[in-house]
Amino acid sequence: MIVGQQKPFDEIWGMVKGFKKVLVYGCNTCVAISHAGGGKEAEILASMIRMKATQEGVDMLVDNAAIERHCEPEFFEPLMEKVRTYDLVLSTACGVGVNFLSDRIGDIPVYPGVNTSFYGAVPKAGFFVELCGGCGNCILHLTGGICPVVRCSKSLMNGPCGGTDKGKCEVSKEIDCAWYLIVERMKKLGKLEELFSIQPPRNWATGTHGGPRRLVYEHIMELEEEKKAGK
Amino acid sequence: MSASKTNKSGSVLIVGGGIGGMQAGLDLADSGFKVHMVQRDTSVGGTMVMLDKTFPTGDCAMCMISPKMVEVGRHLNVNIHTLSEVTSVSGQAGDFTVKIRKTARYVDPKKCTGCGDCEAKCPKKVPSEFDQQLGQRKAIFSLFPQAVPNTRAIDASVCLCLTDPQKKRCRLCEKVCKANAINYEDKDQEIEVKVGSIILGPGLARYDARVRPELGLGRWPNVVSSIQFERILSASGPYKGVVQRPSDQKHPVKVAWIQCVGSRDNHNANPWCSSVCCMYATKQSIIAKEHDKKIEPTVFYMEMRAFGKDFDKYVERAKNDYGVKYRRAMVSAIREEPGTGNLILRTAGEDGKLSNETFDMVVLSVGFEPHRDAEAFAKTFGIETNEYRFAKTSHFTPVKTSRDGVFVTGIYQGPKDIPDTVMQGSGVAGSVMALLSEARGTETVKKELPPEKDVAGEAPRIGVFVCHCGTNISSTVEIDQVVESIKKEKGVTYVTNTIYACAQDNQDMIKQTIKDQNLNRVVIASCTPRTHEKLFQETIREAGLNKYLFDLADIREQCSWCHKGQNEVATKKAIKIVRMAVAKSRLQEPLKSETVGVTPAALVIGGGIAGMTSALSLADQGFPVHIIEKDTELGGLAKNLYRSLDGSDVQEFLAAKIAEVKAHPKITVHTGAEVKKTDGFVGNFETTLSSGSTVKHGAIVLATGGMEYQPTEYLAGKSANVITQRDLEKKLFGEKLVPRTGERFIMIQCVGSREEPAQYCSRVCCQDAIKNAIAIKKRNPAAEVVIIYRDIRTYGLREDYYKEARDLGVLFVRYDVDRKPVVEQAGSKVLVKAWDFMLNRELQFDADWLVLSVGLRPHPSTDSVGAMYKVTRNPDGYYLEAHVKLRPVDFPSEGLFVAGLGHAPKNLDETITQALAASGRAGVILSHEKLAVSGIIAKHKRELCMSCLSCLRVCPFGSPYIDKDGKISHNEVKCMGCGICAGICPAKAFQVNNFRDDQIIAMIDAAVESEEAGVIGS
Amino acid sequence: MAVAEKAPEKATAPSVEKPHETPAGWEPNVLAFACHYCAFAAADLAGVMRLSYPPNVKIIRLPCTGKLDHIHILRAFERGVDGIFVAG
Amino acid sequence: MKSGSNLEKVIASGKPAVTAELGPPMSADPHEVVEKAHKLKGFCDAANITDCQTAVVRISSIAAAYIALREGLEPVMQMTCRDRNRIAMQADLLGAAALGLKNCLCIAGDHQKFSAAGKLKGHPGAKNVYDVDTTQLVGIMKKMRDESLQEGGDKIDVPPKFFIGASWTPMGDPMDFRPYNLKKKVDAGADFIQTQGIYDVELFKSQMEKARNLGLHERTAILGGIIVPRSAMMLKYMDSSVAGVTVPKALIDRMNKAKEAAGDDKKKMRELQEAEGLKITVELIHQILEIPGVKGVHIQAIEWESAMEGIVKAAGLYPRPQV
Repeated sequence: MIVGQQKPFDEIWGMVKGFKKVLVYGCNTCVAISHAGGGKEAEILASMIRMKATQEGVDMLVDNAAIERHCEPEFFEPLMEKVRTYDLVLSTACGVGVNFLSDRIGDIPVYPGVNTSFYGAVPKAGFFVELCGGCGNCILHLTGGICPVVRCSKSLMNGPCGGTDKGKCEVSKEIDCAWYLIVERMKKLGKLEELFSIQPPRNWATGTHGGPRRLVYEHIMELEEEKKAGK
Repeated sequence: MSASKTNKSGSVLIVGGGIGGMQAGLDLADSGFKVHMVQRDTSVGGTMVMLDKTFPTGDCAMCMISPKMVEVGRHLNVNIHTLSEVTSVSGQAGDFTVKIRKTARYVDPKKCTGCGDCEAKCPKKVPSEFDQQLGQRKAIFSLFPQAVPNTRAIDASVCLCLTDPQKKRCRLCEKVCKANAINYEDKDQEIEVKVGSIILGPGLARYDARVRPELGLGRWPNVVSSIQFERILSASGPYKGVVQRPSDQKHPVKVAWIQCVGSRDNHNANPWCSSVCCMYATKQSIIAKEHDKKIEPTVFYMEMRAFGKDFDKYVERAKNDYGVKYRRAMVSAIREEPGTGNLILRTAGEDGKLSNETFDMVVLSVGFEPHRDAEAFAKTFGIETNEYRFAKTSHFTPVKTSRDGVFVTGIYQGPKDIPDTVMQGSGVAGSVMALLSEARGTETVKKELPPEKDVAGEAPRIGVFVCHCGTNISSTVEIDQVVESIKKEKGVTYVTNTIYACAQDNQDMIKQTIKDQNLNRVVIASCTPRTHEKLFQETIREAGLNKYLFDLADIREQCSWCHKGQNEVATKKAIKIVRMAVAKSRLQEPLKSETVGVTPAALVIGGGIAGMTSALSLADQGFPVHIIEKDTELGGLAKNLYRSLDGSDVQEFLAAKIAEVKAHPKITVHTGAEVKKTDGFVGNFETTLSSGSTVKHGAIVLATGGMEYQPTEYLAGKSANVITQRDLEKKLFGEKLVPRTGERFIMIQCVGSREEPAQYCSRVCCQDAIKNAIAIKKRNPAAEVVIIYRDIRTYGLREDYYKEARDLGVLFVRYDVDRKPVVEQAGSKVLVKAWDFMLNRELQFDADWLVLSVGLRPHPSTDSVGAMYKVTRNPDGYYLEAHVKLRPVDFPSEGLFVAGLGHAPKNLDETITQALAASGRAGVILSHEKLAVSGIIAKHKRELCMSCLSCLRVCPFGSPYIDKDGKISHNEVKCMGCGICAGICPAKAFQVNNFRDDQIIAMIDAAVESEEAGVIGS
Repeated sequence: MAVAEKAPEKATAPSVEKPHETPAGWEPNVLAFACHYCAFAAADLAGVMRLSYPPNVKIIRLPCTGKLDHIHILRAFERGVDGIFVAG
Repeated sequence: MKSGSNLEKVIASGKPAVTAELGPPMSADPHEVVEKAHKLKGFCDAANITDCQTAVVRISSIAAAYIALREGLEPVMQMTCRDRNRIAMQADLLGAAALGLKNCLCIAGDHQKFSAAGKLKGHPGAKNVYDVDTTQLVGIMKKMRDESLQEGGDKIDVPPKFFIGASWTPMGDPMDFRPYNLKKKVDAGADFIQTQGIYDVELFKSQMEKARNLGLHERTAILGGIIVPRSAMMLKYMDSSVAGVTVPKALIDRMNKAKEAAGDDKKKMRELQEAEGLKITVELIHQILEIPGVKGVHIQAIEWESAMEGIVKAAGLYPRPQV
């Protein structure tokens, strides 16, 4: 799941204070689950902006709305006309949603209200952890199901660095050393020897280093094309 | 249950309206019995209502007990007889005839609304018994603000009118009472009731410390009793919770508590331990410190008896977090320092050294004793008492008196704390349910209600009734202004005022008005919903309206009473409060109270004494019971027990129990079995056993039991001389060992208790040691017994055996945890070295036997069973009950109950009581054909839900769950309506009925809209 | 080989908004959200004991303060309430 | 000879090797490097030139190494994986070889978070690279040297001839994996190994035994690391806060005793502790060199280069062999 976090309010205020008519636009999927940008948070944020505007003596109309997902056009297209009546859309969707809506609207600014943080799991209520970096080249089968690319602060591929202390990473005592976990897991799996062979330098091109990525399923695309063509 | 022909009465008499009596009363009344509650005072409540906070959680006593009192007061099947005493009892179990004398109250409860106008006007002030003479009350009075019933009573001995032979003086109360409830001609009367069973819970008296003039109570004003100090701490007490000295209202700094005043003392006092003083002194010192950080508490004690669940941790917290000083010293005399009001304490330390210390204030921790006229009381009920005038019970039948059908709860059975009293309350209820099972439902009253009017889709037609409450509201709030203002509110079609909305004639008026005006919502502006909402809800329901189409605007407690003399602003505020209620009312919808059927059968996990006792009680109540026992045979830990402290034969008892269980037609025993899983919810569980078979049942009792700690210290397992108390017990009672002359037994206490990782008292080991020591000494006085202990915790009447052991020549040597005894093997004996604090030197003993008093642990299955039923365990691994004071056998999840050692270490009699209590509580559920689900619950809109699991993770009651389709669903039966789910849900898929967001927001808007009437916020 | 010269410093907490000056004689308009079981009962007790307090406080009863939503607080502030008291 | 460096020759001679450490300044002024080089020259076989240690920006390792070389001190240039991708790494290696550098130590590098320590603002928001890790860098360097091939496979006309080193934290978590961690670096081509600072010699001995059981001591030269202690406080800090370092209580007690002997005299306090620190260092050198499979010591006198002379002489390791 995509985990987001609302931007600091001062930063948001800095973005919106020059506008007269603002729509705080929530997305009811991933960022709602991470309590950052669903309809509920959009409502809260709109209220906070209104109050700030009153305090600062700024004349501003702030509304809020939310849709199921910002990353597919059918969800927001029915509301597009209404959205175009604002001079700013403050999207609390993830970065995907901000980009996508921005591309579609074109002539009205779409600003982010949320920092898109990571792909994470929710081990318990209110606690989100990053477990995957979307590198496009998965090696979890080699590392006991623990990703060294994002869970090791240095993305090391051949074992821990010298910074491991009592199973924790040198970056913070709150962070588990991924390689400590990997070694312990591989021991449990009886596959420790698999870690003894050297992993060669990785091909990072499958990740963001290879330029913007896209995924194409032609057989599915064709169906929509056919429908449009009236076939 | 269907009522069958029986000659047993379905009514029960409960003598005493304290917390034990109330618990028994509610359990019984909720499960089909009519209850007569006889209470000596003008209100129910007993001792607990006088307390400020309770240990070890620091919960407010009144906050906990007040809802219970309201429930008892309102219960259709509880008949409270206050100012009453039983004068005679005849008949036998199932069919008693009881005569009750009711003292004149001089206030007609049918007319009195409890408004209190009379009390305010009454000119006669006398010292308040409730505030322990530290404050004053009037001649017409209510015992305390939350009294139930809230009918005032006149104290004839001081009333100016009633003490005047012509009854001509004063009569102010009569003049001021708009309800005409005062009746100076009221007479005592006698009534007769027929009941099937009698429960005695007359409560306690406190030791009168004035008997010991050297302690200065009554002589030095700054020496107070512990119950006086409770009132001092109480926010509703004489000093409004400010800790101050009675002599000069100065804030004391050094405060001393003196323990065992009137307890554990054969001279001018009581020989028993009062069980609670160590803990309440600890609580009082903590709370005093919380009230005033400058206070430096010191507790003078001889033995710290923190034997209950989490008590030791509480004492540690007092020491470490609050800086309470505990000094093992005897206080021999207290005198006042001339001129300062300070007190000089003469103390003797453990080593006998005398010293003086000055304190600003002294609290005497006075002990408990049976009620003053306990002897006459016992005669009236025809029951035997023990030598100390407590009701006589046995170890194996702890709530039964000597007379069949007459049961006992609370301190009349022996000193105990609140949860033990509550447990006994439910325990006697369970016993009575078993005794009178066939009469269940024969005498209870049920209200017949007209069909509900369908108001769906109608525009709101709100009727508002503004109450004067005599002059309580109207002297501060201009009622007419409120009425005029509210008339302009949208949706309001009718507004009127009423002198007492709650008076019977006005209730009828309200019902008539609903019909005449075709109202579909009602708002009453009067007093607090906490006491009156249910009453008014019933009123509108009787008029055919759904009871949730009602709201109460509290303009008395939260307006007129706290803004006296500010009529203008108070009136404005009252208008706002009513508008807020109207705003909410507009959005009210009729709510359905769903019901679910109940499978009248129980599952008991664990076949020890706790499980078997529970099962038998439930089976005797008429419910099929399944006992699930892991082991191949029943019996549990009791299989290793031979004698109880009072010498009763445990093996004989156990054998009888097992035989009884096996022979009972309603009980199915599954030995060598475990629970694989349980689905469902209260009233409707289905459990799959390890054998694969399934059982349907409505309640579950977790009686998974405990284990003994396996010692490794003190040469355990390494030396043949080292055994446990259990081994010794077997030698003494199983193998009939007669000790040799000079044979030396050394016992070490607290092995595996009160130390990390088991930082708690195992409660039973002191008694085990003393039991075995007495047996040794009785069989051969020339054998030697030394008990090396930290604190001897023979609480309650068990103290007798401690004394007996000392009299028999058992030597007691105290040790400190950082100076533990040291044990070495010395040939065929072991050498034990221990530090003697009295002599201040090391003692050495060579022992033939070193007997370790090992502690208790929860059974390992506690964890897995706990996890399976999602019930919390405390850090020591014991099940955590729903509330440590008032729900000691319940779990937060309904339909689950706990009994025995899985809950905490306890003695056999306490286990039996708790097992009976669990069956009493379970019986309440199983006796219903259907369970009603409250209308105030969270509603889940599945189409909005993203199944993010936030609700599932935060709900304290386990009502959201992952459904078969893998998405969240909500079980409304489990929902208690707290709304935490609604607060956390990111999709706003939850709304709590009658507390919906739109309703709260409407109230917010109404609260802030402009002052001009009729202007609704944008 | 990491030998940091000194343990890293702790992150500092974000600054809190400065309190506004209040004119003399100004009385705030306060809204209280109270749990039915405790704080609402306490408010009742204050009345029973005739404790006097300023009348500019109104109470909204909740089944539990866990029910309180951010938006309730914000709504009240937006509507001009000066202070909110949540007790439970 | 793989590189013909002095360090390689001393190791080949079988005599215990001594390496030291030189931290470049946060300044473009070369003089500090020159001064430090003179303090170390003659008292070690080669000196490590740290590569932006603790992620603090300093004169680059290659440049400082070149300055040291000019002053007659053989450098071991260090290269972290933190700051360069494989393109920059290989380019720098070609350049360094062209400048005459012959030793290179590969390390992961401290996380950029460490750069903001004490009074330094550092660059905690920097992007780290970690295109390749230590083991992979060792492999790349070996491939360049022995196969005249770049990592991607392109040919190198004149390959860089480095004596390849790698770091090892023998006592870091997970401890049982550390010998295999070393094995991977050796398999990748590490000619010599410098370890994290050792105070707990017994623990190091047991880790060395495991390394010997894998035959690693015969395939690479292990130099035991020693961080010269200067005060009791430093030892306590290293024990509690530096990963992979444990300091036996006895050593801390010794240092405390030295400190207490000075009474309240601050100057004396420092002198007595430093003297004790030097004594401890010499003892450690002897104990570590006795361990089978250890080929030398790597002495880090952090910001205290002048101490090297005394240490090496007191340890009986002076003069350094001419090979």
